[in-house]
Amino acid sequence: MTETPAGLLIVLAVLLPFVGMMLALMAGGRNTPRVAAITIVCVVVTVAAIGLQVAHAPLVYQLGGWAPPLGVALRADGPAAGMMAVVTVVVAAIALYARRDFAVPEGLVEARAPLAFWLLLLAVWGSLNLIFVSGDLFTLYVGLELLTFAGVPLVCLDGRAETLRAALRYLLFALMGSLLYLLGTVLIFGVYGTLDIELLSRVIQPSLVTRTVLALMTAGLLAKTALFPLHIWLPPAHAGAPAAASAILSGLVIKGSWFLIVRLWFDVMPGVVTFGTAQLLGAMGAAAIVVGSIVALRQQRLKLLVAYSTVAQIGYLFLMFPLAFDASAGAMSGGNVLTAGLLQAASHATAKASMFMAAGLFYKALGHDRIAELGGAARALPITTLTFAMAGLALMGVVPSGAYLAKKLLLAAAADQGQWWWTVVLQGGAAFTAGYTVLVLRRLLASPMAPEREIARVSRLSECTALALALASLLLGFVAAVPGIGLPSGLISNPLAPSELLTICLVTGGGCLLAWGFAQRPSSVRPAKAAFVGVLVEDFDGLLRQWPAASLSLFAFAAAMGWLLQSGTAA
Amino acid sequence: MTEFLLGSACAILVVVAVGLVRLLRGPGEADRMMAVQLLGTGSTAVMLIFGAVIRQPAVIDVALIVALLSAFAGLAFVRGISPNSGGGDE
Amino acid sequence: MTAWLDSAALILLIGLAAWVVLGRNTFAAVAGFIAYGMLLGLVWVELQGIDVAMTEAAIGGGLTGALMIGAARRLKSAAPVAPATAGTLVIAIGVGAAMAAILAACVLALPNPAPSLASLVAGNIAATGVQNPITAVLLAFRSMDTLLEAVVLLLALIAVWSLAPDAEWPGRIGVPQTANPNGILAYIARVLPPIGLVIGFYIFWAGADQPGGKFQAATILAAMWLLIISAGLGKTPPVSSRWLRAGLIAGPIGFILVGAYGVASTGAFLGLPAAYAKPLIVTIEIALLPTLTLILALLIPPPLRKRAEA
Amino acid sequence: MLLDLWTIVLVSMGVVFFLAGTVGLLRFPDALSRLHALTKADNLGLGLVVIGLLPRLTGIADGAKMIFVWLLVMLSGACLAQLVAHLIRQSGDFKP
Amino acid sequence: MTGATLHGLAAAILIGLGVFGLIAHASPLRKILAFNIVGSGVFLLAGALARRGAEAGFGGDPVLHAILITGIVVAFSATAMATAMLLRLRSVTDRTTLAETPPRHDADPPA
Repeated sequence: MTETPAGLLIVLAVLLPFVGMMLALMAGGRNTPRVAAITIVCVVVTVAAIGLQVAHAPLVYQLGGWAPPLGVALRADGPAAGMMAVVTVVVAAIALYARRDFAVPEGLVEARAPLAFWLLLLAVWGSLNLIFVSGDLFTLYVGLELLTFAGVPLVCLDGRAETLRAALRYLLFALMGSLLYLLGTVLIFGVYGTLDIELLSRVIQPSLVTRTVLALMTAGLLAKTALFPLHIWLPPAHAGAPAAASAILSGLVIKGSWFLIVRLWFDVMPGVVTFGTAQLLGAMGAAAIVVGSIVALRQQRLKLLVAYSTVAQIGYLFLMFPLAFDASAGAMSGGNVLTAGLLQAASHATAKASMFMAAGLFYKALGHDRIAELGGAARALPITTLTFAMAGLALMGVVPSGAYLAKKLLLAAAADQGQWWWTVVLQGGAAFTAGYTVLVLRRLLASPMAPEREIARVSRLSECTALALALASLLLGFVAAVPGIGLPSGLISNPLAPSELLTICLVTGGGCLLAWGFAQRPSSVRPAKAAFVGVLVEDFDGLLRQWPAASLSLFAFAAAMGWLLQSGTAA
Repeated sequence: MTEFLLGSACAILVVVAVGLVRLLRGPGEADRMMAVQLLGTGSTAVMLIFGAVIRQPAVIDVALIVALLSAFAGLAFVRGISPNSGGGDE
Repeated sequence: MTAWLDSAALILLIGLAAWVVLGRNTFAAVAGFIAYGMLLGLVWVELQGIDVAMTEAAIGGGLTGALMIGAARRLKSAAPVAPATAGTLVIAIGVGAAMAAILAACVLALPNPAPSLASLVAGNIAATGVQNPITAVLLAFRSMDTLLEAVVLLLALIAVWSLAPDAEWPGRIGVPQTANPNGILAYIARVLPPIGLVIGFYIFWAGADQPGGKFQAATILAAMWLLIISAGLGKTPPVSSRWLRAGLIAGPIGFILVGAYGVASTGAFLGLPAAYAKPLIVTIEIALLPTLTLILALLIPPPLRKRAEA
Repeated sequence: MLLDLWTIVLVSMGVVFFLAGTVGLLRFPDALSRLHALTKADNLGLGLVVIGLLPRLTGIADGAKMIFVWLLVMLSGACLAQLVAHLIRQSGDFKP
Repeated sequence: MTGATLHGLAAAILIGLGVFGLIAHASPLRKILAFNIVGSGVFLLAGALARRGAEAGFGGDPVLHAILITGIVVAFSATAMATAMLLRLRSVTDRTTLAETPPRHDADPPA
């Protein structure tokens, strides 16, 4: 609780991106990307310094010297520092990747889209850092709004009607979520007279109001995270945006509200959560994996496939919740499961960002992203093909990726607690991921369709950045070796052990089967039996993504959660 | 005295609320606009009375803002419903 | 008797809200929304939240009202929207009612006596040098929120700008508005702004010690500027204008500089040394006023050019 | 005591004028006469309330501000009435 | 029942009404209006809580009031942004609903 001397670093990490944003706006024109670059370097140094400090002890800073509950405190603990580090890597990579795409065109003093992109990139970063370190529920609300305001315009940078519509949907749905969050914040203040997370965590007791608050806030944040069935806005928004913007939205923006759910469940009101609610959240995650993956397999356009794969991967991020519920204490407890969840977020942030980057490069080179006509792309863009493959492997959880480590920890927890059903979901999810990766790779490696089309040149820097990010995700598992993380040693003892190899083979094989079963094919070929299920799932997804259905799901989820919270304690 | 003031405030509010029937029924946009104007003036009066009751002179400042901004909104409304919306208002 | 006044105002408020939500005609709903905003000012006075009453009356009623009217006008010619199905309506009614019922239960279940930070504010307000407790919270105890809020506004403006047609960048966005220079609108656009300017600065100046402050003042000034623009007596500056951009960042940057001075003088970012607390707070407010005014005014979108003209 | 009487008489008259405005707005047959009734009545109503409340204020400044509120409402009311009248005349489809 | 409780209950009704509007209206402009009704309901709820916490000579809890002012300004900027987006959509197309054309048969590719 007491302040730490190096705490000022957290303030810097939050404010530097915003200061950079404002100076970049002032500089304007060709100077905007330059100011952004300088800012990025400064923040990278700051975050590195924070990482070094947090390895010893969490940082705390009381703004203006006013202690909570009157003032606002910022805190950087392990999870916050870890997330900040991941975001830093991804932002830096996206900035390198987008250098060419969002340069001011020749002959113009200033162009709209590049200016907006660089300012918004910095704003997303500042908001995320704020969300990671803020210790006050209302400051977090402001951070959430900042993140939404920075994320939404990225969707419609090109100004086409379809992307504008997607952006408006995203904004309105996210605003609905913000209101629910704010409502919860207000009610909590009405009961406890403070908004400080740490003070609240000491006093919060399950009661009608706190249960309502948890249900409302979680529902609101899920709307912003786009967990199935609240993914109304995600596929069109993430698929329609420019590649670099999609990478920001998919890799970074949704992690903000997700992290806030983690804070809420683990730090603010761990004791209010019940077994049933944790299972509900996990079940929605499982549904997201199944539906998101099947619909992804049926897409005909690469960017939509990747967007739906994000829907599925968001589901993965929620599998840790049921496994982190400590039934004997009746509360959420962090430990290895929480670490696994954070690792999953980290590996998804890196892998998905690089996957969108790769998709963008294919689009740029070929002039389209129709999966069926990707043939020959591997010969034209070998590096990017490799990137896509590696990102897919990283998402699948192949040794030594971060997802592998996370999966291993979660599997161990599931075995420990006898919740075998999560084992099935975890392995099945990996198989689905393998499915759509294989599906795309097969097309990429196919021989070009005649006649050979003109292939546009793409930036080598962008290609290499995407590759580096995919590589980072694939090697993330080695963080287990870092002593500060506190993971049990020997998690990746022998990556080539027969059991490991067998699992990978089984998962990949399963993936191939799924891809064969669900994917769309030319009308001349007889569709597989499973395609029937695929069409059904696709229609179901389309139905859920209508506004009335999605908003009803939102409130139905809140109601179900409130009911589970109430009945769980009565039993 | 307090009772009288609050009572008259109530009365003004009720009277003005009845005027809002024009907001519901129209028939023209101008009629709706007038009902809103009446509510604006009425709630300013109620506010001033209430401020006198709770002896909080700052309420007059609120009334000042309401008067100014309701004029602004009213002007926007007239502009918004005027048929030659793109050009001049006259 | 107060209960009667409270109830009358609240019933009227709920009635208006129902009208805004349920009314068929969009213009009528917007008119109801403006009335709703004005009435909210009154309700806030009843709740003894004078500062909030000012903000809600200025932003909720005035500025948002004008924004909505402009939007309704420009959407008039759009293709009609299919109404919701009966099933959706029934379920939506159920959800709304359930939400209201649960929240009502929560309101009734709140602890008595209610927790409050009022005494804590009262105990520490002397250190800030101001007498308006809300200014003390906004610019001393929770000044981070206020700083971030200025950034939120700036970001919203960047977002609105990012929607501009490419052809208009980096010039003036939207068509300049015109009105008969001898007409009533031009007349009131000449008479009202000086009055508004005086009121705005008065509210700003009063804010340190009485209800009022920069947000309310900035809203008034922004409204007056918009009035001048809409009467064709002024133009919005081009987005590339150096002065405009400097004005847009002056507030947050000034705020951060004062905060950094706090590190040097008190050892805490955004800290206020007791001797200079009030001058520093006033400095921040002076820096924020032009920024907030500019942003609030520019957030109200001007009419966009028709595509043929672009 | 005398001041109390002043307040009671004037504020009551204010209420009556508001009532008159509402009745006019509801009962008058066409938009122009409704406008006429409304702008006169509610401005007068507010004015009477303001004058009635004046003796209850503590400072001169508050009184001045209160009168200023009234003047402001009258100014904007008059201009708006003009604009609305134009509008009613312009929109030919208006039925009395 | 105190005045504050009364306001709290009214706020609950306002939120319920707004939520109905958010779900039921297909027109984005009406959704934005409904969003503002829910927002003002949440603020009013906070005002009721602040009034309950009146002590130390203040008419209400100043921390909540300050938070509310911030909240109102944030809600306004959200409204402005949504409106701007809607108007931009209107300037490029006639169809201003949120319902998308079926994504999988989408003809025009992303940029």
